[in-house]
Amino acid sequence: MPGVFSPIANILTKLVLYTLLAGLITLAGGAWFFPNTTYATRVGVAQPQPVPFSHEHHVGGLGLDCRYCHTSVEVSANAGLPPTHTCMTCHSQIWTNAELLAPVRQSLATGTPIRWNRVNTLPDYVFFNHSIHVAKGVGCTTCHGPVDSMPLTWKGASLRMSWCLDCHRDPAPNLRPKEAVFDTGWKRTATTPSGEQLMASYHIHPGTLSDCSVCHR
Amino acid sequence: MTVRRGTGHSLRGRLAAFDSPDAMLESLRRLRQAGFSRLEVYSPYAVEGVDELLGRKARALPLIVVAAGVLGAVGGFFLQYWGMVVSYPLNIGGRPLNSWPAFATSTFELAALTILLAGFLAFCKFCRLPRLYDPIFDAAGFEQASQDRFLIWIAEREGREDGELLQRLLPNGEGVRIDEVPA
Amino acid sequence: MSASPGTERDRKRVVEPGVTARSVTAHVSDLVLERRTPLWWWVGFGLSFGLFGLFLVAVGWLFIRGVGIWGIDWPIAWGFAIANYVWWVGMASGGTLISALFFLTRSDWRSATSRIAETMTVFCVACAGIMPVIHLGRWWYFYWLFPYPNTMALWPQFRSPLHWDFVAILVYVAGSLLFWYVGLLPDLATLRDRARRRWQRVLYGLLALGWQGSSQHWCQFRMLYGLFAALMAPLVCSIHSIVGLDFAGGLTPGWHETQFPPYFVFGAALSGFAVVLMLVIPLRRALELTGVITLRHIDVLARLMLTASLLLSYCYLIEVFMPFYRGEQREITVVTSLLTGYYAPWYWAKIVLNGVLPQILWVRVLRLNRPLLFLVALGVVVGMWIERYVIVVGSLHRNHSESSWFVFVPTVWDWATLAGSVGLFLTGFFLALRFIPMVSMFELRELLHKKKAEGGR
Amino acid sequence: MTGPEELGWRIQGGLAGQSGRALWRSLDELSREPAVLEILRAEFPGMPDLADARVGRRRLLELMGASFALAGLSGCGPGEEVDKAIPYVTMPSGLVPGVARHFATAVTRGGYADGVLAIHQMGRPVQLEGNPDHPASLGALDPIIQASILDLYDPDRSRTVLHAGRASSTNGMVKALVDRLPALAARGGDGLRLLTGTVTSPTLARQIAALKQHFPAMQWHRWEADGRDTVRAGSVLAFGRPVDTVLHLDHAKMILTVESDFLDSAPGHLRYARDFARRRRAAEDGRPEEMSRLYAVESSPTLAGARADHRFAVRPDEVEAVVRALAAELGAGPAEWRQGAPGWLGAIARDLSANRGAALVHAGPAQPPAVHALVHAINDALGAPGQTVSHIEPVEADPVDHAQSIKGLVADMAAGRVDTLLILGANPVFTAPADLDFAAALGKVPLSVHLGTAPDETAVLCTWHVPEAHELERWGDARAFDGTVTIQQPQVQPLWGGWSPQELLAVLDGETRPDGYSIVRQSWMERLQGKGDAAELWADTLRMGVVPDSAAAPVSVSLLPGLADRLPPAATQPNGTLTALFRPDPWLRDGRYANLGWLQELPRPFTTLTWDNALLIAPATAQRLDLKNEDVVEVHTASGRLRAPVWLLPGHAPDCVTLPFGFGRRIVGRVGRDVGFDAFQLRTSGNLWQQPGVELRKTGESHRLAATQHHQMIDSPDVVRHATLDEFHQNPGFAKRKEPQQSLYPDYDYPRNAWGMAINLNACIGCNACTAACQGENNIAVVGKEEVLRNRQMHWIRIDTWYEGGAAAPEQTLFQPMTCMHCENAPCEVVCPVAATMHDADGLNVMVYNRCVGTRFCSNNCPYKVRRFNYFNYSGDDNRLSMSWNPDVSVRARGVMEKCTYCIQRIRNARIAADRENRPIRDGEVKTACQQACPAEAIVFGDLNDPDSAVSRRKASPLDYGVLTELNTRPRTTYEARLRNPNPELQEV
Repeated sequence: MPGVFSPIANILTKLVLYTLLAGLITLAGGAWFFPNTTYATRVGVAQPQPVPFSHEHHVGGLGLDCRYCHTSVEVSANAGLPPTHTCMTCHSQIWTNAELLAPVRQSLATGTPIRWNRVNTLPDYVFFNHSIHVAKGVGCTTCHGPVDSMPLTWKGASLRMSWCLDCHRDPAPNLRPKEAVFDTGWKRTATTPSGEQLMASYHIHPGTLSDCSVCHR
Repeated sequence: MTVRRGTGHSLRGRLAAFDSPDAMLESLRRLRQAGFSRLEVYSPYAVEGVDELLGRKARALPLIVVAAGVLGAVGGFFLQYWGMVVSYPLNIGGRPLNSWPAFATSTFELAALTILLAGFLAFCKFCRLPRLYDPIFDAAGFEQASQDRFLIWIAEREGREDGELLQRLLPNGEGVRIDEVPA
Repeated sequence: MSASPGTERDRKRVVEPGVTARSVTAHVSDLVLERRTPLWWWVGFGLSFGLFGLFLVAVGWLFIRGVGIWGIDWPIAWGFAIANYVWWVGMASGGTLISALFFLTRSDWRSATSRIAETMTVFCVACAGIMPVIHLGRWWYFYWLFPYPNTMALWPQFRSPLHWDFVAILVYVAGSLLFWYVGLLPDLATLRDRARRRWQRVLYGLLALGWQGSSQHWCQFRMLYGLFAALMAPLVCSIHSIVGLDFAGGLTPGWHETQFPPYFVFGAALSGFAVVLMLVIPLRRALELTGVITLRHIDVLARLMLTASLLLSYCYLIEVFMPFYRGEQREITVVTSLLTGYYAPWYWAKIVLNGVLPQILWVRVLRLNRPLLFLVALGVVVGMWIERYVIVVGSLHRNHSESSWFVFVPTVWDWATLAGSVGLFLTGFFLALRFIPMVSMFELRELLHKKKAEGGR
Repeated sequence: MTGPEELGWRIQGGLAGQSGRALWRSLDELSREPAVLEILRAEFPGMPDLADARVGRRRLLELMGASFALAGLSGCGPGEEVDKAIPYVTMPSGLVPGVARHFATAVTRGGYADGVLAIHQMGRPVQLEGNPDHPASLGALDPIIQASILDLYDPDRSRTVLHAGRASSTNGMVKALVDRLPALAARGGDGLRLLTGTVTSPTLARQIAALKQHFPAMQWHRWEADGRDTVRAGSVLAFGRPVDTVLHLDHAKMILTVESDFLDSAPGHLRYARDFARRRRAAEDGRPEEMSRLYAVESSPTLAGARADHRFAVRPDEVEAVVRALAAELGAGPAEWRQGAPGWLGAIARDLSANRGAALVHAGPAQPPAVHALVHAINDALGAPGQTVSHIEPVEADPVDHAQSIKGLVADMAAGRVDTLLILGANPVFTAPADLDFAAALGKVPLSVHLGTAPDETAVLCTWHVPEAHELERWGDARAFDGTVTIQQPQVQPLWGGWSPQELLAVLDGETRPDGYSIVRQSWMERLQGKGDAAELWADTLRMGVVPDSAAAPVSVSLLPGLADRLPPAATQPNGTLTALFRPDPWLRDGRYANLGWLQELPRPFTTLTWDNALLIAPATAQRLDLKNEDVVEVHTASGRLRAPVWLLPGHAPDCVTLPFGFGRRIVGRVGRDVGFDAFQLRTSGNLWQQPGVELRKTGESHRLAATQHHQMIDSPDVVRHATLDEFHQNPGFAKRKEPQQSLYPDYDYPRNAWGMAINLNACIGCNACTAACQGENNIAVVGKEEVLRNRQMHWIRIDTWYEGGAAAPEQTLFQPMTCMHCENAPCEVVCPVAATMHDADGLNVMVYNRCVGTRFCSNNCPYKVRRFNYFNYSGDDNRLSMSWNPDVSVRARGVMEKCTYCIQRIRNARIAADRENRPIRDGEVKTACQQACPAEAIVFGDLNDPDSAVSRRKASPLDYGVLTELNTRPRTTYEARLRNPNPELQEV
């Protein structure tokens, strides 16, 4: 009685086994890399907005200070979104009837708020506090990216836990002198004190910063 | 010199089938004395003595397994050490970061896991499994080898006509049958 | 193939006269290849599958509502799920011990029963493996116990006995599967070669991976099997020690026991042998294997059960003795409440079923009385579940904090999960009965050859 | 997914749009707002159309609930779905998003005010704390006041004006009233009646006085079911005029209480508790001679009794005898009263008189007027007035006898003499004495207007029901136990619209659009005139939360002679008969709080019962009647019968049973429906507090009662340690034990802060304020009776109750608050396989909810059993309004373990504030919620590294001990052992 399988079977077997192996490897690799894709992180993906507000123009061009709109960034967990009123302080004078700004004017008229599309979101169980980061010399652009060159705002960083930890474990490289925190164009120069010096002056103890309780309650 | 490759020969040869393992062993011994080197035995269970005659020994397997075990243990402990001490050290209930006694059990288990996997893979490698097709399967009566018959395969020797020599060595009849195995 | 207790020699027989390599091979493989599926199989399978359905319902509802559907409460946060887990993994040990430990001791009675035992092990481990997962409050995050690279840069907590247990059960699943499969290879080849229907030849051909039975194969095979056996024997002990540590690792009075690791190993062995007996006794008749599974086997298994029962009883004694010896007030409280309190009926049931009842096996006649033996084994299997239940619940309900003392009252869903898991096991086992040779044919051939040789001498 | 913070933000945005103010309106309107609708749709796909407000709102709540329930699960998945960020149109001035703000106001309880600070997050109040500047609160709060924030957000509150039970319009109601005015005026107000509870509001009083001018014949009736008639009557008996008596426990060395409520519910009880606790802690602070001694004589157990050094459970009829005898002993009564006085009385009398000027006697409102009169006499004899007690002008406006008052009203109603009835915030149909049959009489009133926060039994029977604005939604004023006035300012715009009583009264003045603000302001501006800038003073008053020097003037009264002859005959109880005692449920009071889940689930002191009231009976008496826990009996009295489950209560007096009222509400929201039995059915105007000659018949049925503690006798006295003062002197370290010093593990050091807590068992009065505060602060879900029956309650801090000396007559009752000990060698952490709980740099035992997979091993391994598990999706099933959650704390999902965190959110906020200023956290800067609420200052939290911190000083006390330290857990929370100060004379007895 001849055998069950023909010679081709062996090649097929090998083929199947190797494909399985390859598939496994690709799967693992994919799982590894997927979180870092822009699709997952949205980093650098400009978010469409009801009003195409341009940080590039307002910050980069006109040189508005971050705090002009994000008023509570120094005192509160929330940086704060500007109420329609803030927009209208200028835009009741200039571009008073620009088509683009219709929604803003309408918002003030009808009293219905403008509904921006969120660019940076954190899950509910993460308690992030802007004020302390600003107070300890973490610049806006450190996390939010080159805001002054964003025609439409995009996410500056993944805001992943691992990303947070990178800095919480070794803050030195990301620290600036206090006066430079809101300076979008700031670059470290020869004269700027080293990260270690800044850490000392800010009384930052990285040992305590990777505690779970720092962000989770 | 002996044949290392147990299977997958593409050589012409003859297949001698025996009803009793003892007869097969006897003939095998004769064949060896007659200088036949390329031999292989197919049997429904491991017959004592065959390995000695064919000089088979699974030397590599134990070594591989031991190596795998050591590797698994070291790797396993290192994994735990890395996670608990280096990567994200946390104060867990006031226990020391490197609580090696607590890592011991998992270390042992992981060693066992590597042994199991390495052992099985090595076994497949040495037996060249899986190998669904082999010419030998086509040999007449080969299916008996997995049930109640004991086969000896004798490779055809270059430029020699062993026909009648084998006739002498393997007396036909009383549960012995000789078939030609095509390449 | 008759089997009646006769002379001493008969009793020692592991194979009845008249059984030959050919007949064994033919009979066992025909059970799988040729024989029409018998009625009892359909009935048994149907019932098991029904129970399995119950399991799916119970687990489905659990996944929808949460573990609150069970009776677990505060302070008794562990209930049936854990008891079931320990129970299943304990019974699983039976197969591994028989086929690994007694392979190393070269016991001749092992060959005929190893396959049944190992198959049992595989499906028990499956049931055991599910329990800890469905036990989780958020089962969908069970993979957080794997040390995989993640965006949270987090690790599992390797110091936790639960994590040891997680690793252990993982290894045990892999181990028992491989051990079982490797042992199957030659028999699968036999089936492949005997099969007449195409699908059977292909199926078993694939499963056999092209096993040839060449001397090279046999030589590697024996080496590997020996190595595996040498590994599995200590492994199975480590598994149950670790299960014991799940409890001993906690400081709850009644759990915090240095004797727990061996205690659990003995318990596992007891339930393991018992369940093997419960399978072997009916199967040797149903599959007409009385020729190869003789009274000798029954006798040996019964003796083993008795031994394990004695070992375990010793642990029971220690369990009660130690607290008083140590004078630890809280432990004394636990023990006394076990002996006399709310869970006393359960406690005494476990004592009777696991410690007292098996003692009748000292008497050979009773030992060889299969129906009785079956009942004793059944008693032990039930008793072992009760033991785990008492350990899990009994200690928690008398914990350190008196003000939190409360009792555990199982809900219908607790019972459904338990019964359902039995269905899961039986369903798998019945399928195995149908498609896998229940006796290791090649080992028996070898055995018969050996016996013949001895007989010759 | 959106968190509480976010939601607040959005809803504010949404509302800002509509109202242009920081305050926001009802979810109804909100849900009709397109913008918000879309947010919600975006968030909860498949959400039904919310145009239909009724269905819509419910669904909306469910969905919002769900969103929080899921909060724990959400991760930062692929950012495909975009969620919205909605700013204000105009930012409310002074509001900083994400920064909490405090506003002072007051919440009343039975008419008496407790000063509170409302904590605002994102412009909405999410929590109440005591106002430290308020004399009645001093920063503490009791569970009821804390729960009023839940009351504010109760989705079952009434929302529309009802006419004859059907939805109607405000204008209709106003018109109906106004149309009536001319006719009434013509008759001089004859037929016009007001019915209120106890009123302390000066503004209301002013308005009513003014109305009396208009309508001389108008009558103002009062009914407070759990009121203080007897106290008032007592003072009239004694002094011939009503006075309120204020206790000065800080001066009291010897105290005798007669079923006194001074620790549970008396006006000012928070203040009293603090003064009392301070004297009790004197010994450990090295001033043992100052430690007070407390005697308690009572029938139904009170917290005061639990704290007594000598407690005597006495039959109700004997209580008065005892007091008379004591009066005689102290020369305040005829000698014949001494007959049959119990042996122990003499010693007490001697002890009291030995401490003249430093002793006081206090009786509870359930005692008959005679007892109160006698107590005044005794206090006089003890020279208490001016020392330990002081008499002041009654705080209640125009005090009358409520029982008589309502009796008269019902009589007139039945006789058809009432044609216009205004019921302001009272629920007489449910609470009025059963024999009056208020409901029937009400039917005879042509025009009845009911003002109430919820549609209750009275609302449906009145011709008109007007939604009442919650005290946190309206302008008003109220007086505290000592008369101090607080002006109540609204914390939010009325969620469902709604009127204040002041506004409704103004309608009778012909005002059709009254404005509470101006009404209240008017009352005070004239008082503030001439005291500098009135506007500024007004602003300061609001900010402070108290009107400066507004406390009631002390009055000097003297005992009228011949008290003995004026006393009504004492009640007697033939042996072998039973007396029923009617007492308010400690949390639901007269039933007005029945719809508050927090209170329903808050364990009652002693019984630890939740979600039910039970007939309380002494174990001995129960044995005599062959009753056991949960047996249902039929209670027969002259006036009727009712079925009630039995609960055996150690320390209850024999031959009497306590029937707590306030349960069994018939028309109430979803939470309070079908809970408990209604004891009011048996309460008659003749026997408001006790009904002799009751009979219990077994029904053979039983009713499961959800208690949270099942073992109460002490079998391990070691957990809660105590000694008498003498024992303490002989062995100051009695509480210490040999503890395992060496450990296998190297010690971690906590250089920055080492947070720790000290709980003083000497101070703790077992009032449960901490439990309630914790529930509010930490978003602890209410689980419902079924789950409590399975022992799955979620409270992070529980009050363990222990009895010593047998169930019949416990020598003492000990309370022990139990919560996470934050062990340095935490057993829970080691067994977690995913590191969801671990220590942080300050030595806190931290729980990371979103990492928890729910193995529950931590709970098993916790020797203190202080971890709680979400067996179901409790937070999602909870029907409270979503925005009442505290946005600073994660809402836990199903399958997650939770526990006390030492209020980590407060620590973190303090830490951030301190780090911003590069300074260490100051001692006392972080107060845990339980500490904040505790009236007795039993709980102190702080930094153990700072030797001068309050907590370090507490722990330095010789009484300090840790629980279960033999397990080498090294708890950060320790206790100060309880000291008793028994009378040596009585100890020999």
